[in-house]
Amino acid sequence: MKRKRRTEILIQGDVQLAQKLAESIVDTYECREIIAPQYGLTMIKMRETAKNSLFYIGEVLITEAKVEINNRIGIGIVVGMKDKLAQHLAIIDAAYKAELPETITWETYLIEAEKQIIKERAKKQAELFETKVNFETMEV
Amino acid sequence: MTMLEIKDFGKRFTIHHLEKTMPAIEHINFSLEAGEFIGIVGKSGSGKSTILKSIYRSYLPDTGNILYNSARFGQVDLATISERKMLYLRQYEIGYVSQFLNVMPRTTCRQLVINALLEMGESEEVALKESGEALTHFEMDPKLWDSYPNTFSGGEKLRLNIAMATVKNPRLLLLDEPTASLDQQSKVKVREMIEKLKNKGTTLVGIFHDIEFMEGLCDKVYDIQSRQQTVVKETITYES
Amino acid sequence: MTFDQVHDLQQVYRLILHSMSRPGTISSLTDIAERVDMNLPCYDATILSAMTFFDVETTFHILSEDQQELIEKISEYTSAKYAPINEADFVIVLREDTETAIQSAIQNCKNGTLIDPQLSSTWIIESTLLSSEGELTLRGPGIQETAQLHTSFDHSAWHARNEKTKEYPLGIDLIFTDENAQVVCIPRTTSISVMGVS
Amino acid sequence: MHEKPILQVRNLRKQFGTGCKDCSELMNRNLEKNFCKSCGTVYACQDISFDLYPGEILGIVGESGSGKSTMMQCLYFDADVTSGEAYISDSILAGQNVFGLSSQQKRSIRNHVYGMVYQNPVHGLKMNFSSVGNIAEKLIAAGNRNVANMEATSKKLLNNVHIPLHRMKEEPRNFSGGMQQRVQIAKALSNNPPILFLDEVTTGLDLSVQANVLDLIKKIQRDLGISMIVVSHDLGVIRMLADRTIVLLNGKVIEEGLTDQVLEDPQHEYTQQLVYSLL
Amino acid sequence: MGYVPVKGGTQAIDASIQRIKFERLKGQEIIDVETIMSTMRGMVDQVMSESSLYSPYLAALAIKQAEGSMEEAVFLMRAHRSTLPRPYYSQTVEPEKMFVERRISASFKDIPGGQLLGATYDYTHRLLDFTLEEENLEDNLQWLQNYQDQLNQIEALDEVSYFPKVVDYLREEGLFETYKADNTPPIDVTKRSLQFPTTRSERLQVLTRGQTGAVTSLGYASLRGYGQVHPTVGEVRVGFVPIYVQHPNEMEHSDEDEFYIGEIKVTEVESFVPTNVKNENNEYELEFEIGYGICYGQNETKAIAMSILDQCLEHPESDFPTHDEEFVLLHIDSVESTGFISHLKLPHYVTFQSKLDSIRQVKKGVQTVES
Amino acid sequence: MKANTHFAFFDEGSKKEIRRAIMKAVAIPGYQVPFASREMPIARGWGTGGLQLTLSIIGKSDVLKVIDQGADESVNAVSIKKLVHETTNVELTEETSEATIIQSRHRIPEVPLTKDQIIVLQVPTPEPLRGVEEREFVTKRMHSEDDYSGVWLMLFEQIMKYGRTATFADHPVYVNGRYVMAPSPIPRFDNNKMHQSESLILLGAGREKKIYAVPPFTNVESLAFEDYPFTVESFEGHKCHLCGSTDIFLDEIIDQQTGEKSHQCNDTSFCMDQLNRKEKVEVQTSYA
Repeated sequence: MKRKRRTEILIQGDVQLAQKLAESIVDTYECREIIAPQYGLTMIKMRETAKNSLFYIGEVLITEAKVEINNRIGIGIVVGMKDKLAQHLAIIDAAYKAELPETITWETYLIEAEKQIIKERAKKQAELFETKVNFETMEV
Repeated sequence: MTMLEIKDFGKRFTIHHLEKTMPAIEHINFSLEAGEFIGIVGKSGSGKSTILKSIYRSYLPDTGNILYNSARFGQVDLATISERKMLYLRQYEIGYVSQFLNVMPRTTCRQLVINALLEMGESEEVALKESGEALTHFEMDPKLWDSYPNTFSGGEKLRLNIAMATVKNPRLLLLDEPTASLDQQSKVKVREMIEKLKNKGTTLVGIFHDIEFMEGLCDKVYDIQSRQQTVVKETITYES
Repeated sequence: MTFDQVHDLQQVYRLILHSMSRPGTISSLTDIAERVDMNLPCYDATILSAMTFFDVETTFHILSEDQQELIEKISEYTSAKYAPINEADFVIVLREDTETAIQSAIQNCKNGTLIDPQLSSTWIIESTLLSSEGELTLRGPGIQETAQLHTSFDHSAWHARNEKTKEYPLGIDLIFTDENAQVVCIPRTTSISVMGVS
Repeated sequence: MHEKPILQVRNLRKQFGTGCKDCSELMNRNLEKNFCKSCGTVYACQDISFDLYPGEILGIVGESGSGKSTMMQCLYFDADVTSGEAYISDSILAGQNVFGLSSQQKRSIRNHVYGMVYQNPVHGLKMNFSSVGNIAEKLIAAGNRNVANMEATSKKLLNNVHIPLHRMKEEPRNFSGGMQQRVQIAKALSNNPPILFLDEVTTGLDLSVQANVLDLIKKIQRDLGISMIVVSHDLGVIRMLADRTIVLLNGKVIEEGLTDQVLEDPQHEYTQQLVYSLL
Repeated sequence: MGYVPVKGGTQAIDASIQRIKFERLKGQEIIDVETIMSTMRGMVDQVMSESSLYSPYLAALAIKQAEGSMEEAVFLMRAHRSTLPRPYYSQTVEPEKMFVERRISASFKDIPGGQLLGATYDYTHRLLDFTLEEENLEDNLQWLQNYQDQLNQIEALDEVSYFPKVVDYLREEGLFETYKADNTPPIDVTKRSLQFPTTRSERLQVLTRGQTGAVTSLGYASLRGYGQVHPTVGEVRVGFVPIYVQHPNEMEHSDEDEFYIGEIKVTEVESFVPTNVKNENNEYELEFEIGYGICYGQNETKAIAMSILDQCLEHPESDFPTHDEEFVLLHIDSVESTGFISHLKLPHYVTFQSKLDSIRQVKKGVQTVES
Repeated sequence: MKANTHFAFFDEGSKKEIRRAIMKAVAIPGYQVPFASREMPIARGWGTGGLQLTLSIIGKSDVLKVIDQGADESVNAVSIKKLVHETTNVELTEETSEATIIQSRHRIPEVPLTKDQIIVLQVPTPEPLRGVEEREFVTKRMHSEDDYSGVWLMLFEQIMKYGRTATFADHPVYVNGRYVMAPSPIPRFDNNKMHQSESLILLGAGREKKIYAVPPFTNVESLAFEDYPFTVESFEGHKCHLCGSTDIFLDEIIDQQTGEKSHQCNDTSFCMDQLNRKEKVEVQTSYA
């Protein structure tokens, strides 16, 4: 699974999943910590919708970690102060970069988690729709 | 020395809004020597004034040559001379006097004469002195010296005009019907003034609507009708 | 003892600042240069100057052709980007560069604008041994009366520089480096007369 | 007589807009007056050339929209030209197209070579500084650093333009339009500029004040030999002041000559119209 | 012996620092950072927005440390920001990707997708609720349980839907100009000081990090006539936008290889303003333009005010100060304005002595003249 | 959360940017170089410009002195000193001659500075033309065109109104004959110390995001007319009631009890130095 989709699942879903996947790697492979989880900033570039141009809205605090497995460096970045999650993400990223066989088996977990995320989000949206104003004329 | 020579001079006016081009005058030839006075005669509307204004470049000359012997530039053709040179000549060599007074408003009579001198680069001191002399010379009433000329009579305006032109000691003076609206007494005075100028050696070209006035003044007469230039003999008289 | 990016570069900076504030005053970077082990085809003082000023926000140009490796190394060490002469914030002149190349580069480099005179290029120029006894007489801010200097810059290069700085505050600022890890600076305010040449 | 112009202007062009295929060529521009209907570009000045000679007053006439004020702004560097050249006869500036100089050099020309009297005194004066301060500002710009000297010069000039000296420390915003204009002239003259620009200086003034201002200008020319360019739509003003006159129409020079010749024997259809409508 | 320097300043500062700590502690109550995060949403959002640093936790910590002073909290955040490295820039965030929690339009009664009130104070009556005095966790949990039960009745949709922009419909009608995507790299005002005239990206960045009160006041001034912008709100939306980051040194870039790093909550506003514009045939036409406002968190007033100021600054030709970019942009930053106002507390006795001298000399001069 | 442990607070990138701006400032004396001023742990207007300069140039071997209004113990000076010390551990001093970097607000020390010293001045309002023109966009153009008649005119108008110039501190100066510069609000008394100074003078305005400089041996002339020469604050007839010094900048002190006015050195470390020197002389003479 490509990085974009998998990071979406791992960050939006239950953090337990990232932990589970990462731990399975740490147990079997040597993981060298390149950068211990540290805080930094990401500048956010936005598109405004009036003139369709770009600008910077500001920075977001992130936690960043780097881990090396089999000579391949993985990066974990996540919004907020989440040392553990950043570290797990870095391990998972390195695992994918090193093309470890485990990553193939992860596919099913991730897809399952993805379904769950979509379901929860859709539910949340339905709840929010309770506050929608209905202008339709009622027939009585 | 030939001071001025007009050769086959002609001038047309194009009036755009009438879509018409009208010849004002054609084939004019005459010449005069330094110190001479030539009178130009012809019916009214025959283009006498056009010649003078073309010499002075108030009209843009059309065809022919207007050769003038300048002290500064040697012989020049006033029909084609550059504007800057023409301005120089107006400043220092060629004067033009008409019955109309076209001056800066709210400037006194004396100041106008002074200004004419200052324009030539005279010092204020000299200008003040010479302006007095000129006004006296042309018999301007001292009571009028420090008043504005817009209230002056025709004769007074003319005298001021002549004073302004002559303080510059022009080599060539163009007189464009200066006496047109003057009474007899004033005319006599103007005549005396012209005599004075002539005596000083000024070369003159004049247009006068009454021929009598020119009698005994002109050395030569140019008749537009006949395109003839005649040397005036004292005995000859002209019809009006 | 190894080279320290924080403290050694701070010292280099202060020495160059001292020299820039006092045109003609030669500063020695020897102590720090000893710790440089980068093996680049340029003087230690040159790479130290580059490391002091370059970062991801700056661009540089190297006059000499065939210096791809040096360009890459400098980019790697400093994150600065290579740019054509007319855009570069910094211009590096190596020993081998010819007078004509220097002259034309001076003509084409950034000179600042009257509104933003700081947007001009700063030059790092490798010279033969710098000395305070030389053919150049310097005058201007930072110099008490006059100062003397010798560099390998020749008359034509000085002429081009003087032309470039003619309309103050426009102009370029120069940092000369030599083999012995010495630096000397000529900001745009310094008026230079070459002895024997009026 | 070999006379050197003090200011030579060649092919001054100023356009507002980028132009299009219908109007880019000078020779066959398809314009309505000076305006391209296809792309909206305005050609305010189209290849204006002329010479100004030492000590002369050059008149520029034309109706509003003829490009005369734009031309003035370009000459005084208030606006940038689209293209063209101008040369000032001066030992330092000789041979240099002044339009191509830096803003710093242009400022120096404004300070030392040029004077400008704007139609609206608001543009030429600092309305909330004293009148004497306004004049001093120009003197300061030209390098004067002596208060007594500047005060004396200011007094002389204010006197010349008939501003009562007891009002010299007053701010021009308290003055009538005519007084403001006279202060502006005094200011423009204070550093004896070799070249003075006057843009519609009498427009909007009472007749008596107008005469006053005109007389003042003429006197200055006589006394100081300053070269002037006088822009006006008023032929009367031009007749009183200018030795030579240029007629502008839609940004182009259509006629030039000695002022009395232009007025008495106008050649161009437009000039004739203008002259015939003179009261 | 000799004279030694006094240490009055050092001692006084130490004592003062103790004193400020005392002020915070003397009530003998402790508020958890988490409590602030959970219950002071408005303050947290405002601090994040004004400090231009999105971190609810740090904002809450700053509020705690600053004893609730917004000025101090923003200041702490900004200074902290200076100490952090900035290793990444995000990929362009497209606001259409927002997971919308609230969305209203003042321009149309029924907009495609509908008016979604979400959570808002707008329809609460501002009456002090004294029941909060007696609030307890047990009751709250009960309430939450009931609410959850209620929510559970709601049937989920098949998938998440994203809302179209109101303006898109009007663009199709030609009432608004459609701008091609302008990908000019923005300028970062924290990396380069403002140079005038500014670019649009600089203006938007300064406005979005502006002090809420200052942005609101100036926007209000324009509404009242000290400006020429009086808009209709086209759309206000509040929700979360996802943030993606590109790998710093992978050679091949593919969208699919970006990092998703999380989401942030923003308030976005588009205001519609009728303006006179020239069309291709050089004739004037009336067209709508859009003022754009956005800020971190939920702060609708600030975002709307920003949209007014954005539109004002797009029209600098107007004489009003609200249209003057120097006037607006240089005076709305919280840290700059509060800092400079507060610096007046610093001793100024040297400058005052200088003033005193000058005025005495002038007076002396006057007396000499008079005598 | 980890605390910042980097030397001199800033990351190296920030230092480099400021260092580059300083170089340009030195190369164009008196010209205000814009820079991306960082937000500091002290408030804008409280010396963030000076602080950023100090932190960007300071090294381990520097000796730092910080003064505010002439005093080392002024609370803001103490606060700045503390911040720099905590992040660099450099040696601090109150002795002017011992310092290699002196950060100051509103004063230049009475003891002449040397070539091995750099003085960093905190600037609240760096634009000398602000009083003439409020728009930055325009003042920048005025500087670019050497258009300073406005600032001269302000002096001229003062003379017209009051019969003399009536400037306070921050009297504008001409640097190297080209740029008009705000010397920071130092009293007029200190203006002359900038002229042909032996030390490098750096000026930093944090809030206004400008850095500028006066290199050593540079002409710094206070703006004045030929016939109204520049004058400094007058302390004629007064001396420091502690050390007895004259010809220095004095503070006016009002006695709480008597209400009487007396004068005292504004430069506190100078005053102490004088006192110690005097004592030494007294001790020596009493022994002799």
